[in-house]
Amino acid sequence: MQSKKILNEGGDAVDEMLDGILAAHPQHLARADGSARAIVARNGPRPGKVGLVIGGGSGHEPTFVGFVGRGLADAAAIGNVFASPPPDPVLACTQAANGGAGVLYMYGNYAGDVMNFDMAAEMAAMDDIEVRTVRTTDDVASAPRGRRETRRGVAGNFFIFKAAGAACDRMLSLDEVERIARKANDRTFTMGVALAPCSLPQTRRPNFDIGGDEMEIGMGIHGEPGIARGPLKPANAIVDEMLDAILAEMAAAQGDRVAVLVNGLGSTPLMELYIMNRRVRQRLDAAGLAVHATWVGNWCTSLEMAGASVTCMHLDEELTTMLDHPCDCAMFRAG
Amino acid sequence: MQSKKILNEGGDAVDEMLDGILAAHPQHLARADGSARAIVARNGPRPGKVGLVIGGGSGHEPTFVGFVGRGLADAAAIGNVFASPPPDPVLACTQAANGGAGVLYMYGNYAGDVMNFDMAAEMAAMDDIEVRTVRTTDDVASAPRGRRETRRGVAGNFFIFKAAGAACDRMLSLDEVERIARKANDRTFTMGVALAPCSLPQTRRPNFDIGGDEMEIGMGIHGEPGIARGPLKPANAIVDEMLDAILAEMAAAQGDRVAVLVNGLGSTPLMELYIMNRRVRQRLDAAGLAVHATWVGNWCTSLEMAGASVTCMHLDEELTTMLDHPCDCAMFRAG
Amino acid sequence: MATDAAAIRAMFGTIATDVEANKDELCRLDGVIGDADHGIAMSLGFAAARDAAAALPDDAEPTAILNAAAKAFLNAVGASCGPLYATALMRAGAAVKGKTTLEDADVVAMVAAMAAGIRDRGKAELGNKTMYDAWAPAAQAATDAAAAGLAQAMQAAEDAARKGAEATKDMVASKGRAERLGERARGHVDPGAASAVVVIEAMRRALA
Amino acid sequence: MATDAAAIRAMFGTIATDVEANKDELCRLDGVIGDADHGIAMSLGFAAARDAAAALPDDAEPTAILNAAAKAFLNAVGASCGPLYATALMRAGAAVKGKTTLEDADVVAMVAAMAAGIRDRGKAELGNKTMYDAWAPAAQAATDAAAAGLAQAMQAAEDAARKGAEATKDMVASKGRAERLGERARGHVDPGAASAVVVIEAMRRALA
Ligand SMILES: Nc1ncnc2c1ncn2[C@@H]1O[C@H](COP(=O)(O)OP(=O)(O)O)[C@@H](O)[C@H]1O
Ligand SMILES: Nc1ncnc2c1ncn2[C@@H]1O[C@H](COP(=O)(O)OP(=O)(O)O)[C@@H](O)[C@H]1O
Ligand SMILES: [Mg+2]
Ligand SMILES: [Mg+2]
Ligand SMILES: [Mg+2]
Ligand SMILES: [Mg+2]
Repeated sequence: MQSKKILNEGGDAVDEMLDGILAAHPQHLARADGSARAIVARNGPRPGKVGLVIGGGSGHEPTFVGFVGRGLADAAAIGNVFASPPPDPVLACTQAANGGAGVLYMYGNYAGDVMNFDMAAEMAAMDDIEVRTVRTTDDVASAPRGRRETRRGVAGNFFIFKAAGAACDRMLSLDEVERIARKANDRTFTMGVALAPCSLPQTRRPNFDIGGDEMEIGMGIHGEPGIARGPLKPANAIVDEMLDAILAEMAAAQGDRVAVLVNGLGSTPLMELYIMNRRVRQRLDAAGLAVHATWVGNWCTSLEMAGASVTCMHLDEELTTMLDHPCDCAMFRAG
Repeated sequence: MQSKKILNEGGDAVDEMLDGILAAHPQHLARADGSARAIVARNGPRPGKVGLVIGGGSGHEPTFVGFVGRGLADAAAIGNVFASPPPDPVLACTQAANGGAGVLYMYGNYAGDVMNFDMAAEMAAMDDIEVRTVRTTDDVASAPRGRRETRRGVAGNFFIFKAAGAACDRMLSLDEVERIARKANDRTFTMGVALAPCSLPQTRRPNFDIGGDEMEIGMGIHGEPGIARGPLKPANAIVDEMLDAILAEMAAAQGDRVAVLVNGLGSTPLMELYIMNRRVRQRLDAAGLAVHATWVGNWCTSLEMAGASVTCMHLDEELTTMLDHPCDCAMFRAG
Repeated sequence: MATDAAAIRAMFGTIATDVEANKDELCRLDGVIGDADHGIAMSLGFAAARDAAAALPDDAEPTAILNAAAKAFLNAVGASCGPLYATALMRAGAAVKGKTTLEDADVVAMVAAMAAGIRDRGKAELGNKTMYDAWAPAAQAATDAAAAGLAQAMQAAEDAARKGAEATKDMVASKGRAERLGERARGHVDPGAASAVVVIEAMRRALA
Repeated sequence: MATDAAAIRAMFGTIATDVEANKDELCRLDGVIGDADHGIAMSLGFAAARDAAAALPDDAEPTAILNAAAKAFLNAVGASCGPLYATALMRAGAAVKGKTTLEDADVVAMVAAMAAGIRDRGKAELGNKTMYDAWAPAAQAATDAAAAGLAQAMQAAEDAARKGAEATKDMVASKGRAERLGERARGHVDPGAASAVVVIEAMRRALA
């Protein structure tokens, strides 16, 4: 039996989705000239501003396309479902985002994205556009602490892109933007759990198997296996497991401030996410940490996967400023 | 096998969810004194303003609690999952929302809500608070056109509440607010389709059965059966069926303006919703209607039900003003 | 056999236990033509009613117990059955106002008052495919058989409720969530009518 | 047997057909240790390569065909296999630059260039549990058997690829999506290595 989806041809899903997005958000978004998969902010790029180009596979909406807008990303390159975009749309984004002050690429640290964005960066260099790259590596479940640079980028993108986008919007230099982006990434920690798989539009078949009473701890946002399989636990126990890992990594001092993201993977209702947030707050209170801001919702999804992640960003004054800086995107507003 | 959910005790789900919501949104929301299930806007109620009280069962988040905030609802009474709140929290909301200019109750037209809100209205009358009631009846699938007043209220709440909340925020009189709320309801039309059931936190069992290749046309947002079962169709065909019904009811003239909501029921990804929006736009363009604004997302959910609805609000100048009026809620911002 | 306050308290215990035992089946019935929560609401409601009744001082009168149960049911539940049973219980309390122990006729009057409360609150008529289709014939049968003693009156009520609930199968709903189903509601028992049978049977066992 | 432009075009047809036939199985393999899309990406990529090759004028040279195929693959796919196969095909094109028909040794050189392209683009080493673990031994085997004629060389390549892919089962990944799985990746064939076997077998059937 095929998974049920509201689709036309599976192979047309990404382009039809983008048509629907552009129809819904004409004030915010446009396609870059000549590129169906390069989505540019109407009010983002401007002379003298560092351009922020993000991107990755489709299926994580509102990540990435929903974070294009003034104060956040200038453009997003859109790949097939769970597949990095090829270099061409990345280059189109780069050209559209270029205000003469250099361009920063930010994306989750996956082999495919690295290869494609690096190829685009080489092409941009031939156009005399200075490109820097900061890959997000917030998924604490995806490699030991000592190999942080090999970790995956997951829902923490939300905070990390936000901080970098604010830095760009405040007209900081490419050096400064890069520094802030790296710091944002270094101080952002995510841990996730999956309960049920999604299925790709083209296969319409569950992309992994999992027992009816199991959960996968640390599963990636494309269904990549995580740390361990185990029996499904109560919400508080799940959050405790996440927070134990996150707090250990974060090593924050009493009184430090954090920002919290409780993120749904697609089919986990807000009810469950807010129940998780209740426990997150109890744990952070107990650890003596102050919560500066909380977001709860489906911000970085895996199509209709069931599950959730918790992200904490360990704030300092600069990151707090960046997080509070206003942004106005098609699917996300702040400040 | 029980459905998988991230919960502690099923019976505690609603109260724990509200704890998590208040922890996440302290700037926007607070509990009314002495009532765990009466959620009030921090910056909403004020002297001389008509109070807007909304409410209904839980499980539809961000409806209702997420629409509490300045410019929209002053308070929401929260029931158990898919169950109307009892009169007590409605009365607590009424007292909190009362600015001396009367209070408007708005909720979906369901037998349980009618009885409980009517009881609360009787109690409010004893407190000398003037209460009016406007029930939403936007679900075109739930009764023939001639019996519009018996229809269910579903995702169209989003527009109808928004319009009424704006009217309150603009300090219009109770008569005017009521008139605008009724007009908003009269001009809002929704049609939905369900692909897969949700399950309640307490039973953790699918709340209806549906074949692996079937969809239910016109299903209610609590899993109430709709108009017909049929084979799952492609996205465009589903939207066409919805738009045929909506356009026939709406009877708009060429050049008229509409607002569009493509709403997910819980586990239908944004990708599919935007693919639907693409077709919605094609159909509205073909009908010669102008789209003033579009929202796409999970605005009125049924826990993790799979499926979606399309709502069109037939705008006039006044409703356009109300829709464009700013609001700042925990889970929804506009303007 | 006179019914005193303790018997009424015990009655809420019996109803709560029986409703709890039927919770899943009532949810299942509600899932077919409604929203699958009727068993949850009924079990929450009568558990709250039982606890509220138990929390009153020993010398509380039947009316006070019924009123406390009504309020507790309502606040624990909301939904449709909340106002309906809260009204039913308040009317039952009003029907026996001032009495410390109830005669058989008072119990029958209580049942009749409950049915009337449901009718008034829900504005339901016979044949609307609601719990009233079980409560109305039950009240009528109890009243008709009152002279034969409480045991027979309550048995008659239970039998009539059961028949009434069964008859909802053939009805098209015109009240409640199933109202919009039209012909598709036919063939399925109304969950509220089914739970009415459980409640009335429990009352019979507890009181008669 | 000389390989001309038409044969190279036909080769893309064969690869596309074979990959398409294995699409579901490749997605399944990728589902176990990756993200379940490898079959989709490969079939999209080679369908695009085939169409791009077919769209060129009849007198296009092998290098032009391979370059067009590389670009089309890359732009249709992205992902990991996009840059890897695009680089492989561009290197294949470079290896036969200037020729209108390819001798057997040119075809072998093409295979070797593809393996080198994958290695360079992916910075993969033998034993990393990637497609390179199939391509590297295939290239080596073809080169070693080149003197025995193209049929034998390509058969040797296919056999070596198959053995190499099979051997990825016992490896822990240190490149690509499976890199973070550690021991949990063991026991599962790398999907990119499995698709390499399909590609190399199709090339043998088309060219040798
Ligand atoms: N207006 C009404 N009058 C009498 N009974 C009603 C009315 N509306 C609903 N009911 C009863 O309530 C039952 C449903 O109760 P419940 O599931 O608790 O509420 P909800 O429909 O709000 O989920 C129906 O099966 C029906 O018997
Ligand atoms: N750095 C690399 N070098 C060589 N091959 C790689 C590398 N990274 C990934 N691969 C190959 O790519 C395959 C996955 O391809 P595909 O599923 O198309 O991409 P993605 O992982 O982006 O979804 C892996 O099975 C592996 O063989
Ligand atoms: Mg992929
Ligand atoms: Mg209900
Ligand atoms: Mg119900
Ligand atoms: Mg893959």
